[in-house]
Amino acid sequence: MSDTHIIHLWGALRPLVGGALFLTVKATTIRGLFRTLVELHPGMEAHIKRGVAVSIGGKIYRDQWDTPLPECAEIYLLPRVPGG
Amino acid sequence: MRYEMPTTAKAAAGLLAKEKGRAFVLAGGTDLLVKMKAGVVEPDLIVDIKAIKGMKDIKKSAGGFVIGAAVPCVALSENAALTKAWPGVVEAANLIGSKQVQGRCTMSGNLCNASPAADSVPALIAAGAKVSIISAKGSRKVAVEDVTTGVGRTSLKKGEFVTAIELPAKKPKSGDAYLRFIPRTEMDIAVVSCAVNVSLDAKGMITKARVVLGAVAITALLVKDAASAIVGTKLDDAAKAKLAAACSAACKPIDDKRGTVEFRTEVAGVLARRAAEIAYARAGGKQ
Amino acid sequence: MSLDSMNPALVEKHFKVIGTRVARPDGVDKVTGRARYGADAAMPGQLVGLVLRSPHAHAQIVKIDISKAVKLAGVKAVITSADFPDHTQGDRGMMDILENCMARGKALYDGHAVAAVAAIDAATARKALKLINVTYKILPHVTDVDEALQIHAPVLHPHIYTEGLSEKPTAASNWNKHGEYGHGDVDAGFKEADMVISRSYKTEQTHQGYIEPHSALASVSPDGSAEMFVCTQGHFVYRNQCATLLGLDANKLRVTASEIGGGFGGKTHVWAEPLALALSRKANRPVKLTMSREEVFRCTGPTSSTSIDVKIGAKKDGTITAAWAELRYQGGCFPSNWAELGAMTAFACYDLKNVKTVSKDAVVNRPKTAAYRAPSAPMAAFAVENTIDEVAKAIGMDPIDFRIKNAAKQGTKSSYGPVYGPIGIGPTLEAAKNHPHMKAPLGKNMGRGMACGFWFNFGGQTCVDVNVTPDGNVTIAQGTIDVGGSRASIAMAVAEELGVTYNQVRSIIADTSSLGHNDMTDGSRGTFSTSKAAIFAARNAITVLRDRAAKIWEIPASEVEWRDGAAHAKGVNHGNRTPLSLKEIAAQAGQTGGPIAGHAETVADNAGVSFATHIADVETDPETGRSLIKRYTVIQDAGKAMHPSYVEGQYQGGAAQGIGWALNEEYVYGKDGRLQNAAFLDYRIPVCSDLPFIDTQILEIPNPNHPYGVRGVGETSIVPPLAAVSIAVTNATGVRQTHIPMSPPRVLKSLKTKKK
Amino acid sequence: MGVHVRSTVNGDAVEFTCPEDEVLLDVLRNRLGLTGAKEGCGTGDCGACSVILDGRLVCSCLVLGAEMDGKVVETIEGMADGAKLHPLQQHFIDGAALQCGVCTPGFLMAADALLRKNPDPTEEEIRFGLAGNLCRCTGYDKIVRAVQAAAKEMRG
Repeated sequence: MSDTHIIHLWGALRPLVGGALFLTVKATTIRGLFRTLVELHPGMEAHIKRGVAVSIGGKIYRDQWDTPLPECAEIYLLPRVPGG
Repeated sequence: MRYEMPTTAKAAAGLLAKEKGRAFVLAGGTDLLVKMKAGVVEPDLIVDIKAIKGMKDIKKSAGGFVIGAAVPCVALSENAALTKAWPGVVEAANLIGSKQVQGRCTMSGNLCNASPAADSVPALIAAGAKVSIISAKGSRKVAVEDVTTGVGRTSLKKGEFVTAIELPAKKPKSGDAYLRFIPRTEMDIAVVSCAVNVSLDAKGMITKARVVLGAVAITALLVKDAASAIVGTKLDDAAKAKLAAACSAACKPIDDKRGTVEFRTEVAGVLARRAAEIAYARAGGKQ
Repeated sequence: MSLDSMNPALVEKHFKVIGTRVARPDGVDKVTGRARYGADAAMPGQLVGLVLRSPHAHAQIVKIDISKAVKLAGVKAVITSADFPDHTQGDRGMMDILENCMARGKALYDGHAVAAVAAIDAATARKALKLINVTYKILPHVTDVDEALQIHAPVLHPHIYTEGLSEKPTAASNWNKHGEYGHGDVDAGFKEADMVISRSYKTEQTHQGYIEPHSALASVSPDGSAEMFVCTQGHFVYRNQCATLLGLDANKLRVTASEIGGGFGGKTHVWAEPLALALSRKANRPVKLTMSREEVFRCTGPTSSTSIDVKIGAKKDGTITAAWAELRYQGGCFPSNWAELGAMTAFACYDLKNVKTVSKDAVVNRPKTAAYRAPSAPMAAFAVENTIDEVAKAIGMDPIDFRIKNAAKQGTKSSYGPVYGPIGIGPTLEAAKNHPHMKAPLGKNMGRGMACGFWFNFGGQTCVDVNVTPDGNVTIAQGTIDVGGSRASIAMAVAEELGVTYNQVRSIIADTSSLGHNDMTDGSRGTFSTSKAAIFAARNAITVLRDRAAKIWEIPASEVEWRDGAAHAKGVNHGNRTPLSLKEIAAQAGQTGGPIAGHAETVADNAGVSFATHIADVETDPETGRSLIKRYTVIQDAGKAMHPSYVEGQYQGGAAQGIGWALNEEYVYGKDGRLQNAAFLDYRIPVCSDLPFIDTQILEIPNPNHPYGVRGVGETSIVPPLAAVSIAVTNATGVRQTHIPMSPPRVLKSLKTKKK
Repeated sequence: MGVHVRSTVNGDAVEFTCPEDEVLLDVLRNRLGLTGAKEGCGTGDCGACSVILDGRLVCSCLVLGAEMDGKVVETIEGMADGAKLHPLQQHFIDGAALQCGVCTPGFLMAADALLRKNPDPTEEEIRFGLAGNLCRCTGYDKIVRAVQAAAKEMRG
């Protein structure tokens, strides 16, 4: 079983990682993903603090950081959307 | 601030004359109270005229109608004879604000508030209405078009106030109409408006006309050229086109949050044409 | 079974309470005038608070002299930014909120608060405001989004450097954020196209226009404890924000939510509430601070004005080969990411091989914007749907067939990145195509438009208490604000779960000291997430009820099951026992372990996205440019409609707001940077006679992420109307409408271009 | 300072003293404890403060308290007959004609005034009769339907 995931970034995050469209990250949960991202790219911390949502297989998670990252799932980071 | 509710016009005039500060007449209050709320006016004295005898009456005589200064606009539409004689005036008065506002507001107040966009004023001018003005020194009558002199300004002198509006008796084969343009269907101030009053001869030829525009200048405009454009016609298309052109030419509007110069100028002509059609139909006996 | 695991069978189950049209618990109070809204409460000894606001769009505050105001008899407190030391600990977002509540050094918009007073009555407070002498140095201002992005525009904040660019800019600017979304190769896609259409669009700023102005009644005691009665979409969020801004402990600030007279996103941020608390703390008396309508327009959070360019290419067979858009949104005087949201939603309805959106967020000298019902999406949909309509016509295809052909579906890679699961855009389009409205004849000067809309929806943090009363009824304490009837829906869910009648269950909004944190009622989450938590809480209560029945019967709890509002003993040994009703178990609660309750906390993530299709018939007077809505239909997926009347109400309300925005609502700023129309007279929301009946069609495609299949419905209905109405006016007049609102002067002017 | 006023509110004789410039809405809310009428705008543009004054629908924000001497005022608090709701009130609840509810008292007063004058209004007459009352939640659909239903019931 692989805990290595391709993490797609939205446009505003790409400059923080040298312009890459995606990163390859080892993690098993959203929390682990964020921890690893901050370790690799400290510039991400401010964004994560402000709120980053994670789309896992098309399902959008905003808060539940212990959500597991299933093998081969398509993972996107997205801005945390406000509502009216 | 003092609040007075005199029971005679003389007493009211006396209070207004004596006050050294800013004195205001209260009838419906739908403009005055809004200005007070906004802090635009801070009266020292308010003279409520609603307890004065006759101020809330509509009197019909051979000479026409005398409408007390405190008659709420909604009461006009409840008077069948008035509505039959001057449908344009009554419609105009009942376009002011909401049902709630119509339950309070008055044509006299609409006139004395001196807004260029006042709905009832063009209709009253087109109808040839006069106002009765009283002061401690006596009373006088002036044509409605001579009351407003500018935005928020009237020809009334200190100590004077309007006690009634007088509409002439309806002439046979005559009819009036008022149309205004607003973006919504209700609750707006006229962006541009037009009142038309016409009299016809037996053949349906227009013999007399008065055409008045609102919200296109600092006061309502009595447009003589527009009247000339349709007098002597049966309101054919050519006459209507001339009427519209004369109205647009008479406009001296401004650009503001409610409309542009271009828009007001063009729509003034459109409304004039449409109002003339209604007035003409009414004069011909159609409602 | 884990509470989080969903049982798909439940979605198919036959409901007894869910789906009925019960009367709301707050109904009688609201029709008799008893219901207490923000301004309806009073505390002993309360003072009146009023705020002094900047008359300038952009100005340095050189000096504020409050000495005369302080000396006025009856004045109990005067505050300025000096009364708000920075407790934000480097949190820039909180600092922006604080600075918006009370200007610090600079006034950034017409209406920005610069000082506030508390006095024994309104007249004294008004006098005191006049005695405060503020010395301003007027600065150049900018209120238009495109002008703000110009290189020579006056810069609002020296600390804003565009975020999201690959190279850090060398100078501060008003362009606070750059964003990009999409996939594929749009340049290649446009080369493949038989037809490419490019258009630029503008939308003006609008306000949520709730009828109840903001009001807060605050009381701070010398011991640091405080309470506040306030109208808000999220009293816990207000509690947290106010505590942070004033340096209070959250546990000591008890916030009670009043009934709320509308919010639509406008009551999601604090504005005057911290001022009321600060005034109360300084005066040592309760202070009531109620905004005037003028203040609501000038000083709360309207939505962005925008400027959007769209380019779409398609083949003659109707396949879209590429779609591109640049979206520029202003967020008022503080940084935001509204354009970025617009960029995410712009093409979300479509299955596109090549798509790219670019967002530019800007600050301007206008009030700090707030969310407005599906924030940012209506403007993007307006621009995109009009271009879609134009492309369809250019290739000779029916616009609805063109949309159906290109609609996103399960497995489509969305324009904002992820691949969709099961979604509802296709069914709403098919329903629209088959709706009688689409086939009805049109009269003179009339046009028909249809358009699609998308919104994300979200869930958030929620907790609910379910308590069984000794007489066998049920109370619910929920922490999400009820704006449109959610107390009824939540009680319905609990009644359904417990197997009792709706009338046996009553829900109230608990204050912030009586329940754990709850997120706001926003993002279409109120009914979705609260009902989810309520169902789990009811299930927990059922576990307790089974346990109590087992004790009464002296059998193992595993041999008790709950159905139809009663405990049933199961198995051969216990089968002949008479079931124990909720009432009978409740009566013995004291002897079986004490009060009976269920509690649940949830994070309702994965709310599921939402789609709608609207159809509008409009009559436009070619001589005056005035447009009237003659017929309107909303088609939207609700998942399971818990209370169909309230779902219809959300559809109709959102459509009406969108119609107002499309036709007449706009902020008008003068050259001086001051708002010209801060009143309902000239900020023209639709009145009753402006609208027809608004037909609704609820599609019930169960949401797999909710135990009953419920989906949030509050926001999506405002997304399509700008587009649907503008396409209808375009069809009525023959001139593409590219500027919202389509006020009569704007439309009449556009008709001139046709004549030429 | 202040004007002493005696009037009738919802059938009860009331007496109050208010400053000369205080509006009826503030008298009702702050002096008489009747907070059913709401201030949505204070300028007569929203109708949330609607009351019936001597039989006529008015915005209570556009009437001075000082004018109330000898006058008869009806507010939302007096609409129900004890515990029995007025048909308009009942149909507003049953027909989900309210969401946030803050405009509801004004709508009910306006609808009541309309039906007293015109017991069988057309849809258009209802829409124009209620045009002085702003609702931001409902799109007016269910409000118009509730008034239609109540009117029908009241006509018997």
